[in-house]
Amino acid sequence: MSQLDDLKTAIKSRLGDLECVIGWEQGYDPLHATPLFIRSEADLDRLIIGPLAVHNLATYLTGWKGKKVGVVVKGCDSKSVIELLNEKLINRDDVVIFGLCCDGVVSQRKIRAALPADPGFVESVEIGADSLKVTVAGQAATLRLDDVRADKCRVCDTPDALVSDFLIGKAHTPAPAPSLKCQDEFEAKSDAEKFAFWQETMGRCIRCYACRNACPMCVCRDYCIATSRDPLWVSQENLPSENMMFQMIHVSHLAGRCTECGECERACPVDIPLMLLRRYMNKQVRDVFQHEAGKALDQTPPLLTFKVEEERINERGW
Amino acid sequence: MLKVAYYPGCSGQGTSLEYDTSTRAVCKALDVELMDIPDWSCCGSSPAHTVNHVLSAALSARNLAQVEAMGMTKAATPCPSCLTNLRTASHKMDDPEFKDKVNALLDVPCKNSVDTQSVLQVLAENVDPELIKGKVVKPLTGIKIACYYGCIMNRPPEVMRFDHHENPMAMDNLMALLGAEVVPFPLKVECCGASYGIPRGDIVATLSGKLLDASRDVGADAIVTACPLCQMNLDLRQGQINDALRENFRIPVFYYTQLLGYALGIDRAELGFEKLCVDPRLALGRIKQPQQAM
Amino acid sequence: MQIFNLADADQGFIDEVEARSHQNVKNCYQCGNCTAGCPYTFVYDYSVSQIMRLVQTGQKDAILKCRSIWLCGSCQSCTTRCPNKIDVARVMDVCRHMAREEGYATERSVKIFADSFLESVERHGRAYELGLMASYMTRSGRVFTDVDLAPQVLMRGKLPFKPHPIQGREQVARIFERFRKGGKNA
Amino acid sequence: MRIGVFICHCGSNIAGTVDCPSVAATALTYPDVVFSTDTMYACSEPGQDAIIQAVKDKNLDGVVVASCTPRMHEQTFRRAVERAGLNRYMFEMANIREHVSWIGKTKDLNTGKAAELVRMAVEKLRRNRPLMAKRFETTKRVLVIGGGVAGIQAALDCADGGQEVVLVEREQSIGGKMAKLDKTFPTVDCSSCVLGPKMVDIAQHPNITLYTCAEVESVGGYVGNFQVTVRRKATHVDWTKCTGCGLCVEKCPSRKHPDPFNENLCNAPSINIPFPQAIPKKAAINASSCLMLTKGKCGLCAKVCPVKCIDFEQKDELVNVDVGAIVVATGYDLFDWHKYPQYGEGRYKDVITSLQYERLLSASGPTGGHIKRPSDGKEPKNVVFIQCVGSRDKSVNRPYCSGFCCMYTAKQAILTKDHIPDSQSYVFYMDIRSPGKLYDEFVRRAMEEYGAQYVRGRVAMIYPKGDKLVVRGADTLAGTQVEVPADLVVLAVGAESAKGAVQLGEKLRVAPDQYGFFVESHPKLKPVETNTAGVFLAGACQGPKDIPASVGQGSAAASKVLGLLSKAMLESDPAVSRVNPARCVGCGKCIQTCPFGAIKEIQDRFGNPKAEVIDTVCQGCGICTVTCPQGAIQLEHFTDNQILAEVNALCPPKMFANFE
Amino acid sequence: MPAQDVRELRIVGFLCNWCSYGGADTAGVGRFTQPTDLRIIRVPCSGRIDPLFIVRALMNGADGVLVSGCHPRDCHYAEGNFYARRRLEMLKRFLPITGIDERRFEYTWVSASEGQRWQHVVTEFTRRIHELGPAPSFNPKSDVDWNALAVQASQGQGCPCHGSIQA
Repeated sequence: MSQLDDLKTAIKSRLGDLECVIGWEQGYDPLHATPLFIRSEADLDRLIIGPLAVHNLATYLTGWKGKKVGVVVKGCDSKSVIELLNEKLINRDDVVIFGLCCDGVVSQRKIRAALPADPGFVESVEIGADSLKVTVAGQAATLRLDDVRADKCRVCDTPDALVSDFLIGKAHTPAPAPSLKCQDEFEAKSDAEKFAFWQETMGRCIRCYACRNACPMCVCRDYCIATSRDPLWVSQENLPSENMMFQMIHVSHLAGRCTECGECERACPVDIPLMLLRRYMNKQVRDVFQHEAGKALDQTPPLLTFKVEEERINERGW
Repeated sequence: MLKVAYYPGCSGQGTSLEYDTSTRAVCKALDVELMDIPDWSCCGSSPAHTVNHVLSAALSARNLAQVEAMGMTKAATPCPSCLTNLRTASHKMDDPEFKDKVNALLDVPCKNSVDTQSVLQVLAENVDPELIKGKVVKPLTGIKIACYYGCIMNRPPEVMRFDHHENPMAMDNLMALLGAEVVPFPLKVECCGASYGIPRGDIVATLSGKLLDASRDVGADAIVTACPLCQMNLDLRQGQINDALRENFRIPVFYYTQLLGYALGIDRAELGFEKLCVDPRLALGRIKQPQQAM
Repeated sequence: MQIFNLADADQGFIDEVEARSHQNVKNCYQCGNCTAGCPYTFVYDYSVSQIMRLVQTGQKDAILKCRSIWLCGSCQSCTTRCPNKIDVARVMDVCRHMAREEGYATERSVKIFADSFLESVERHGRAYELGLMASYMTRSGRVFTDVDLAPQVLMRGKLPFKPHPIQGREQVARIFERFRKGGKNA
Repeated sequence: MRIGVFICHCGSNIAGTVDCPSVAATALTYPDVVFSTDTMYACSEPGQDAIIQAVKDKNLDGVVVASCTPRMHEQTFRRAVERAGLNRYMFEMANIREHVSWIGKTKDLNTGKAAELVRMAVEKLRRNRPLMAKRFETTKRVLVIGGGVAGIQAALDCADGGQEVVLVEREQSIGGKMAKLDKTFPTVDCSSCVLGPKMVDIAQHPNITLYTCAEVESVGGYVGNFQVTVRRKATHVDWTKCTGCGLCVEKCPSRKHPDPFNENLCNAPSINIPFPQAIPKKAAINASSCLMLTKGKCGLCAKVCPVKCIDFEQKDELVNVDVGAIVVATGYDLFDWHKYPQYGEGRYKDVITSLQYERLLSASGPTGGHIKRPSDGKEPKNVVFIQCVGSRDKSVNRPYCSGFCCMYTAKQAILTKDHIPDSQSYVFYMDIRSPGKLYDEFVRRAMEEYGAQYVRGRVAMIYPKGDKLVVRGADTLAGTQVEVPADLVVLAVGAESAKGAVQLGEKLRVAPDQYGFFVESHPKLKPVETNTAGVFLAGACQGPKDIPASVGQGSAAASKVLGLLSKAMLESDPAVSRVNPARCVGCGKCIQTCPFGAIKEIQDRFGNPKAEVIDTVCQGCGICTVTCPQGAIQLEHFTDNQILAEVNALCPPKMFANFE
Repeated sequence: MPAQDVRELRIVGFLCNWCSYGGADTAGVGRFTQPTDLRIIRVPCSGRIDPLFIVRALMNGADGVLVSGCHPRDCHYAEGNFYARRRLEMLKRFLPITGIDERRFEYTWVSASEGQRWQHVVTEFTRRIHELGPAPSFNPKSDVDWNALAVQASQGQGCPCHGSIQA
C-alpha cells in the first residue's frame, strides 16, 4: 500500500474520537496545496501528501486547544508539535499525531522563478521520482525536484516525525548539509551591507503579519505586542525602523523556540528572507545552550531557565 | 583482542630489560597485543623538562606522532617516567599555542590525538580480573608483598587520571588476585630519589632507605614496583643504601610483571629474575607450592 | 641575614614566572603543605614554600642562585596537595629553566647529569646509559661514581655496551637544533 | 495631567556644575509640565513645604524632583507628596547629583544632561498611576526550624514575647551540636550546664509546641500567612505515654548500629534515648536495626515497658501548621574529612574529628570522660591537632574560614592537658582567627600556660609507624619540614551547610549560596532577614558561627518576628506585577520563571487558564514581565510603557529627525 | 577625556536598582569623573530588562546601550540576573546579522560598592562608542520635506498626505 493509503487507514481508525484531522488537499490549482480539515471519511478522498504539502499544520493546533484533534506532520512539523507540547501550549492527550517520513517539499517561490513566466493558474502537475512536470496554458515544463526543493529540506536532519502516534512511510537516515550557502554568504557580508539589506527589505515590508500568523510558535495571536497600545512597542508609522522592530520582537520571542519550519518566510508576500534571522538566532542558541527547539520532549526553552554557572557565556572583560 | 601501541622506554633496553621482557610476556598471556612503535625515540625523561617544557614536549610528541602514523590512538608504556612525559606533553598541547610551539620543533607535526597509559592501567582497566584469576597456575600464596607505586604514576591526578593519587590500589588488587598477602604499605607514593642516583647518591640513600625501612616495618618479604627508576634505586642501590645508613636491608624488589608472569606460569627465562641484584630466591621460596596451598 | 627592600621586588621576574608556568603565584597563602610533603626538603636551602614566597616578593637573585630548584625531583607531591591548586612543581621547573638561561648551576652535578643525558639522546635518539655514565664522569670529574655497582650491573647484563641508535636520530637531533635556535621562546 | 518640576541646587553640590534655573526653564517646555522652579534644598523642611504648597496652589497631580539619587530621598519626597494629598507613586526623581553634577566637569554638558534626565522623569510620570498598598491580617504563630542553640533562643524569645511557637527538630532531641560539646570556649564552662536549662524551658513553655523527629514537608503561603506541613517520623513509641524511664534502653538486645549522638564512636541500642539531658526525654526505635522491625522477632522493649507505649505499627504523621513567620535555624554539618586522602581516608582509627574528640572528653560520652584512643583504648600522650580541615581550601571547594575551629582547638588543647597532665599537644595551624571577647587571650593561654606546641603549617600526610601515627607537616616559620609521632590525631573539621539545607531552601524560597548557606537580605544591614518576606535566619545556617553569635542571631530573628507580628495588619508594596487577564493566554511561562512562587494559575469564568499575581508574595523584580510575550503581566511602576517612555524621551524616534 | 572634546553621543544605560545603580551612585559620591554621554534608566532588576528595550533604543537611534546588573549570584531577587544574562547574551550575539555593530551594546555586572569599576566601565564604553561614531539611522532620510508640508498644512493648504493627489 502507498504511504497515502497507509495514512488514510490510520486516520480512519481514529477519526471517530476526534473533532477533526488536519491534513492537506489541493488548493486553487494543482500546484498549490491548502489545509484540509477532515471531519468525515468522505473528506479523506481529498487528502494529499507529497512535495506539494508544504504547510506546517502544527500552526493550527493551539486554535483547537481543549478539543481532541488529529494532525498530519512531516518531520520538520513534528518539531513544532514537540515545542508546543514542551511549552504546555497543547496537551498530548488531546492530539493524535500522524507522522510522515518525508522526502522533502518544494518551494513555490523557486518553482515560480524556474518557470519562464509567472504561471498564473497551473493546469496540472505530475510528480515524478526526482522531477516535477508543470503544465501552464498547455505548455509543460519539467523541473528537477532538487532545483526547487525548499531550503529547509536541504539541511533537514529530521525527515521523519520525531513524535507520533502513527509513523507512516519508510524511515530515513538523513545526512544533511552542515549549512546553507545563502546563509553563509549573507553572514559573511559586512555590517554596512547587512544593515543596508535590512533597511531595503524592511522598507518593502507592509506589516501584513502573515509571517506571524503562519508561525506555529506565535501563540499570542490577538494579543501580539506589536499591535497593542498597552504595551506600545511599535508605532504605526510605516517606517523601516518600525517594521524591523516588529521583526525583532518576533525573533526575540522565538529565541530558543523556533523550529525553523520556514512558514514565516513562505508566507511573506514581499519575499523577505526572514529565515536568515531565524537560522542565525538558532545558531546562537545552539552554540550557547546546546539547545535545539523541538528536537526532544521535555526540554525547557533556554530563556525560561538558567544555570548558575553558564559554561558557554564568557563575560567580557569589563 | 585489545591492541595498544607500545613504548618500551630507554631503560627497557638496558637497566630494566627484565621489565620489558616480562611486560611483553604477561601482555601476550592476557591477550593484550603490544604493537611496537617503529623507531621510537627517548621521551627526554626528567632532564628534558628541567631544561625546557617545549623541548621536553617535543621529544615526547615525536613519539606520539609516530603512534598517530600507526593509525592508533592508544599507547602504553611500562615506565612511569616516560608516561609522565608523554601524558604531560599531551596535556600541555591541549593549549593550541603550546602545541604550535612544539610542532615548530618537529619534522612531523603531532596532532595530539593519542592517549598514553601505563601498562598497569591497561591491564587494570581492560582485563577482566576473573580472566586473570582463571589463568593463575601458581598462586602467590604465602608471600607478603609491599606494593610501591612511585611518585608520578598517579600524580598529579588531573594529568595522570589513573587510580588514586594518595592510596593507589591497582597493584595491591592485582597481587591480591594472584594470591599474595598484600601488606598495607604506607609510603606507596613517596619519592625514591628518582634520577638523583648518579649526581646525588646521598639523596637516594635517604629517600629509598625510608621506603626499605617502612617495608620492613610492615613485614614485607618483597617490594613490588612498576617503575624502572624506583626498582633500580631500591634494588641495585640497596647495597649503597646499606652502606650509607649502616643498615642491613635484604629486601628483593620485583617488577609486578615478574610476579604476575610467575603466577601465570610463564617461562622464567622471560621474567628475568636473575637480573635482580638482591637475591629473590628466599622470598620466592615463601610461595607455597600449589599442592601445599590446597 | 640580608635585608630585602620590598620595593626592589622584581615585578618582571614575577610576571615571567607566572607567564611561563601559567600559574598565579599570588594564590599561594603560605600554608606550607608543599614543604610538608616535599621529600627533598632535607637537602634544600630554601623550602618549597619559601621559594614560592620569594617568587611572590620578586626576589629573583635569591631564587636563581639557590640550590633547591636544582634538587627538586618533580615528584608532584606539592602540586597534588596544594590547597590552592597551584602547580608548584611547574613553578620550580620554570625557576630552574630561568636559572639555566642566566648561567647559574648551583648544583653542578645535577646540571651536568642532565646535560649528559640530553647529549646522549641528541646523539643516539635514545638514552644510552653506559655512554651517559662515561660522559657524566668525564664532565663532572667524579670518575668513581657508582663504580661499586659496575660488577653487578655488568654481570647481569643490565647495560649494553653499544648504543641503540635509531633511524630517526637525525629527526631528534633537529629537535634540539631548532630548540637552540628558538632559544627560551621556543 | 498637571506636573510640577523642582530642580534642587543641593547647595553648591548640584548648582556648582549645573545651571539649575536653566534646567527648570527647559522643563517648563515639556508636555504636561505646568510649573517648574529651582530650589536650594528640596529635601529640607522648607523645601518640602514648598513642594506641598505648589501641589496645592497649582493643583498639581504629579511631581518631579531633580536632586540626589532616589536611593537617598525617594521615600522622603514620596511622603511629602502624600502629605500634599497625592498618591505617593505620582512622583518621580531625576538623579542630577550622583549621576551628573558630581561626575561631569563641563557645566553646559551637565546642564543638558540634567534637562534630559528631567524630561525622562516627566515622560515616565505621565504614565504613572496611583497605586495602593494592600492590607492583610497575619497568623500570630511562629515556626522555628531547627532546635540547636540558635533555634532554642529564637523560640524562647518569641514565646516570651507572647507568640505561639512551633519548634521543629529533625533529630530525636533538641540541643543540636552544642549538646554534644563537653566545654565551651573561652570560659571553659560545661556546655550542657549552660544549654540544659534552656532546653528544659522549651519543654515547659506554655507557648511552645515541640516536634522532634520531625521535618518540614512543604511550605505554602506568604508573609503573615504561611501554611506549613510537618512530617513527624514514626518513632514506634507513643510519646504521650512514654515516661523516659529507660528500662527499654537497658534491655534492648540489639546494639549494632553506630550511635550518631556519640559521633559513631560507639554503638547504641535500637531503642534509645540519645543522652541523659535529652528533651523530650522519650525513647525512639531505630527502624533499620530493631530486631522486631527488621526480622519480626524480639519485642523485648514492649514486654518490659511499664506503660505499654511501644507501637511497632506506628506510621509517619503529617501535621498542618499555619504560621505568620518562619525562623530558619538549621545549623551546620561537619565537613567530610575523607575528602583528604592524605589523612588516611579512615584507614587509621586514631585519626578522629574534633567533635568525636568532644565526645571523648565529655563525662557523658562513650569513655566516661577519659581520653582513650579508639584503636586500643590507650591514653594518648602526643596529641596532634590539625586545623583548617575543610576550611580555607579551594581544592575541596571550601575556600571560606569556618571561624570557630581555632578557638575550639585551643580549648581542646587545654582540656587535653587537664585530662592528661603529662601529655603534649601539637597544633598545626595556618593563621589563628580569634577576634572576640577574651578569645585571643584564650589561645595565648593554650600556648603559654598549657604548653601546646603551635606549628604554623599544613600537614601533608599521616602514616602509621608501629602503634604511632607519624604526622608530617611543615613549620613555615622555621622553613622546615617537621614530623610528630602521634598517639592521636584530631582533625579540626570545618563547618559546611547542613544536609538538606538546599532542599529546605527550595521549599522556603530562600536561596542558598554556592556552599549551601542561606543568603541574608543584606550582608551588613539585614543579617537575619531573607529576600523572602517573613522568613528569617538564625545561627550557622547562614554561615559558620560560634555559640554567642548563634544565640545573638536567634534573639535578633525573634525580635524581627515579634516586630512583624506586633502589627495588626501588614501592608504590601504595591509596585508588584499585575496580570491583564484579557491579554493572558495562560501559557504559564511567568509561573515558571518567578523566583518567589508569586504567580499562580487560576481559571477564568470560561475555564481558561490565566495567571494571577499574589500581591503579598510578589517582590517586584519584573522577570515575569520580560518573560510574557503578550506583555500581559506588567510590573506596576515599571511597566513596558513607562520604561519605553523613558527610552523614547532619551532617544526620540528617528522619524522626528527630519524636523530638526 | 576624549569623549567630552566632541559632540555628545546618545548612550542609554539600563541599571538595576540594587547593585549597579548603587554603584553609579558610589562613583558619584567618590567624585569619579566620567564622560557625560550616558543617560541612566533605573529598573528594579536586570531581570526586568527586556532585550527589546535595547532594540527599541537602537532603532530610535541610540549610539550605544549599556546594561549593568548585580554580579551573578548577588541578585537581590536571587535569579533575575541569571535570566538577564541569557537574554542579553542572545541579543548581543544576534545583533551582527542585523548589521548593527554588536559593540554598540554591552552588558556587565557592577556591584553597589564598585564605584571605581563603574567609572571604568562608563569611560571605556563611551570611548568605544565615540570610536564607532554616530549610529547610522535605520530610516533613510525621507525625500519628503516634512517641514514644508507642515507649513503648508498650517496655512490651510490641505492634508499633506494627499498633497500629490491635489497636485
